[in-house]
Amino acid sequence: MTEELHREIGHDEYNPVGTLVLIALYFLVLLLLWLFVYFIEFLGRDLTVVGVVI
Amino acid sequence: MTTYIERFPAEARVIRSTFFTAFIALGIGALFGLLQVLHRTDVHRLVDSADYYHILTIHGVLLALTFTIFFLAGVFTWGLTTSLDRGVVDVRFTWAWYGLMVGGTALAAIPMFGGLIDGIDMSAGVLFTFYAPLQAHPLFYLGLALFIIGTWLAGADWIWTYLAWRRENPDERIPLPTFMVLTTTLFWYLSSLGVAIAVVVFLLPWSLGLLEQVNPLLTRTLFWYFGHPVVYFWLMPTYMLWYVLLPKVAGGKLFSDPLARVVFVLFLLLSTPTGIHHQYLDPGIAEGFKFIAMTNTMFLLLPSLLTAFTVVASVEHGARQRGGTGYLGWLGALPWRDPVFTGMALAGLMFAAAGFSGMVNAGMNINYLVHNTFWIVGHFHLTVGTAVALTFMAVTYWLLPQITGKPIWSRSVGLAQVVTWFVGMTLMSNAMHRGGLSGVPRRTAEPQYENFDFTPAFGTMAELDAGVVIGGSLLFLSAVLFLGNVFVSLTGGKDLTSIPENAYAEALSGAEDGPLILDNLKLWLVIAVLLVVLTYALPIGAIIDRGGLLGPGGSPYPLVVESGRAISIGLGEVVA
Amino acid sequence: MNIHAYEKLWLAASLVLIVLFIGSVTYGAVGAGIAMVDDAEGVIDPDALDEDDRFADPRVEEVGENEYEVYVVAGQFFFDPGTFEPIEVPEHSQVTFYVTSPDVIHSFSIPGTNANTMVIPGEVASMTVEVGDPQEYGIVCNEFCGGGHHDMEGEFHVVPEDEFTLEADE
Amino acid sequence: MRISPGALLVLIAVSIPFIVQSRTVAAFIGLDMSVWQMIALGTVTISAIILWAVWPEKWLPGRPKLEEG
Repeated sequence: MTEELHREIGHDEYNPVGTLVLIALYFLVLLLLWLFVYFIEFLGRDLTVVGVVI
Repeated sequence: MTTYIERFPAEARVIRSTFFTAFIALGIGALFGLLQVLHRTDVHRLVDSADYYHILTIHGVLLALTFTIFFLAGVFTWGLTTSLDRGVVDVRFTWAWYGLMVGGTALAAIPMFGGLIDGIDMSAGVLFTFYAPLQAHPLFYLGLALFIIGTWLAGADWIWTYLAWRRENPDERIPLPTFMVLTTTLFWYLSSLGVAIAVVVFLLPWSLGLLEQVNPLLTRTLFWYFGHPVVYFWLMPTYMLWYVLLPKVAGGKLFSDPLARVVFVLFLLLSTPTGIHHQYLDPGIAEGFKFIAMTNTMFLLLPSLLTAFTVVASVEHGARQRGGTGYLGWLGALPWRDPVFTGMALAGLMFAAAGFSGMVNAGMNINYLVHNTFWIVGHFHLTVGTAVALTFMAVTYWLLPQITGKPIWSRSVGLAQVVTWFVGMTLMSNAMHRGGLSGVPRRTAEPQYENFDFTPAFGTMAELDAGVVIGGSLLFLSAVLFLGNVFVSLTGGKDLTSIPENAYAEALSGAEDGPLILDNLKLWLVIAVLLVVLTYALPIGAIIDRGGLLGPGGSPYPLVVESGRAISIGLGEVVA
Repeated sequence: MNIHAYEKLWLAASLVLIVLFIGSVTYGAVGAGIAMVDDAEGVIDPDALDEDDRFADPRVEEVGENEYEVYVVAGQFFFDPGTFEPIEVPEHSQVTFYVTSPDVIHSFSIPGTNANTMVIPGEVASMTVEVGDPQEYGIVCNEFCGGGHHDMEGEFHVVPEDEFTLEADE
Repeated sequence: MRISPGALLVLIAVSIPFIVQSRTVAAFIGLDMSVWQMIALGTVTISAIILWAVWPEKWLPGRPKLEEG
């Protein structure tokens, strides 16, 4: 492994900016999918179970 | 350079045995999985549809319990001994728990396979969840109980070894892998108690005819008290491997040791008081209890989301040390030729997708949409079937040489294997999720009905079936490649010089940066117990209050005739 | 314990996500009025359904203007009514299903819709839905209930007002 | 090669879920894509990835060089 290392990066000089990009994309995907599945797929369906209207 | 087998030859032998047991279960489970996809889609029905459920029971139990738990017992033993740099206290005890787990599995397997064989009057066609009044042969429950006691002894072995280390090193921080083993063990004691009570107090005596009936809602609730946490029993070792091994093979360091500890503490606290989210659509449980389980489950997302960040950041650290640059360009600098890395990375990616379907499953009222549909099957094939299973297979390419001294036969076949699993699971799980949204049920031999058709949002059912069959076949192929690679590796000679040193990733921010209170496991255990009592005391009390401890009844099924059951059948006839 | 700024950001985003999910579910319950199957019904003796006035004679019953109650026994491997004859209700009405089991755990699920409940011996699942235009739905058991599980199906028909007659009125 | 063969293999594998889900997205915005159209789209996408990957890097000056993984 060591021979493949190009440089040693310590804690203080490391900013995981690539991780931030990936995780921001993931956040967006989760948000959009949730809105789609909850509000369109689920609430848009027939025969929704409601409380008994008295 | 020291490999694991050189440092710990006795422990390596036990871990080899746990791995081989796991692999036998994987082989049978994978074959039965293939039979199921062919049967459900009506491509080829090798067995009678009534026997499909025996195949499904074996597939579920062997893969979800036997494969995963034997493998993780090996992984934990490796992680504990490596990080403490000391062997187990008494390896005979280690063999004892392994033996008990094997014995339990073998006992339970007799009726599970017996159900498939004409002339054997034993069966356990009750699926992985064994909801009463479905009834299995007593050997099934007995085997299960022994297996669980075996896992408890394994946990005791790990705690015992840790305490011995603690006496030798009174002032050191608990090494991270050991911390993860211990938190998982404590959590497992707490959560497996539910199924132990269900099996030992109710189901085993009932199957022996000592109890006339049980409370189906109570045993079901006790099952899910364990049934959701058990997924964390598979996931926590997977997370451990992502935290301590993945950064290493990526050429980097773990981003933050203290945050990894926070994540495992959160799992210890939150994993158990969530099981009722499997019972959102159960009558007999008040909506308020369901809402509490929902909020607990949603907060349980937190440790997983934190893990996503820490693990990706650790991998990125490796990529940048290897010369990677840019916002996304660093991804190209990762060791994609290495099946250990690629397998774990693809498993993690699939788990990100599984995160979404899991969020839907956790959402209380949206459960009406997906409950018991094929969607659920798609979901857990991404979690236990990929995040866990693919990680375990990938890590085998790293661990097997450590515990046998023999290099992997072909790393290229290994790479092809993990990629095949990923592609196969993509196709199968996509079709399962989509089928579920159109209402296709899970756990059925023939999801083709006479009086109505399922209508997918787009495309056709035939396309979804094709997705399941092609995906399932690729998965089976991948399992065969994996087992073949392992087998050929074992027939090869030892070559210790070509095997890397047994080690795990260092941390950029080490244990010394974390507050000492993180290591106070007694405190966390007390809080975990308290949370469980707060969440479960009232619903279980209410269920017992409603139906009675031994329930309002229902009829045992199937009514098999054999000695142990004669009493209850006799009683049944009196009632009838 | 030093937590990286990005990780703090992600922690905050994760909490936002969790609150959003809990918020959606709460909106579904309070705003959209979706009720969960719960413990509103009392327990029942599964061995004595023939002595219960709802389940001795499983049926569709009119209980108010455009309000119907359907009592269903889900057993191995049938829905009664549902399997032997379709459950029929008139269009644009409010229908409450009461489902129980004499033997093992089943489900009562109308594929492609949100009507989906577990059926547990000793418990009565109650589920109120509002039906719209005439349509034929299927009913499946989606909980494994024994060797004939895959044969357990039924039909639920929402029929035009003028075609609807109650069994009792025939 | 612009990326290592291992990275190319994984890139192709990871593109598959995106290709499969492209059909879901298309259906959502009202485009009905048949399976064969999806397979065609997938073939084009994967060919493009392969072409991009094997294209000699020096022909596109100014891009930072990626290290072999």
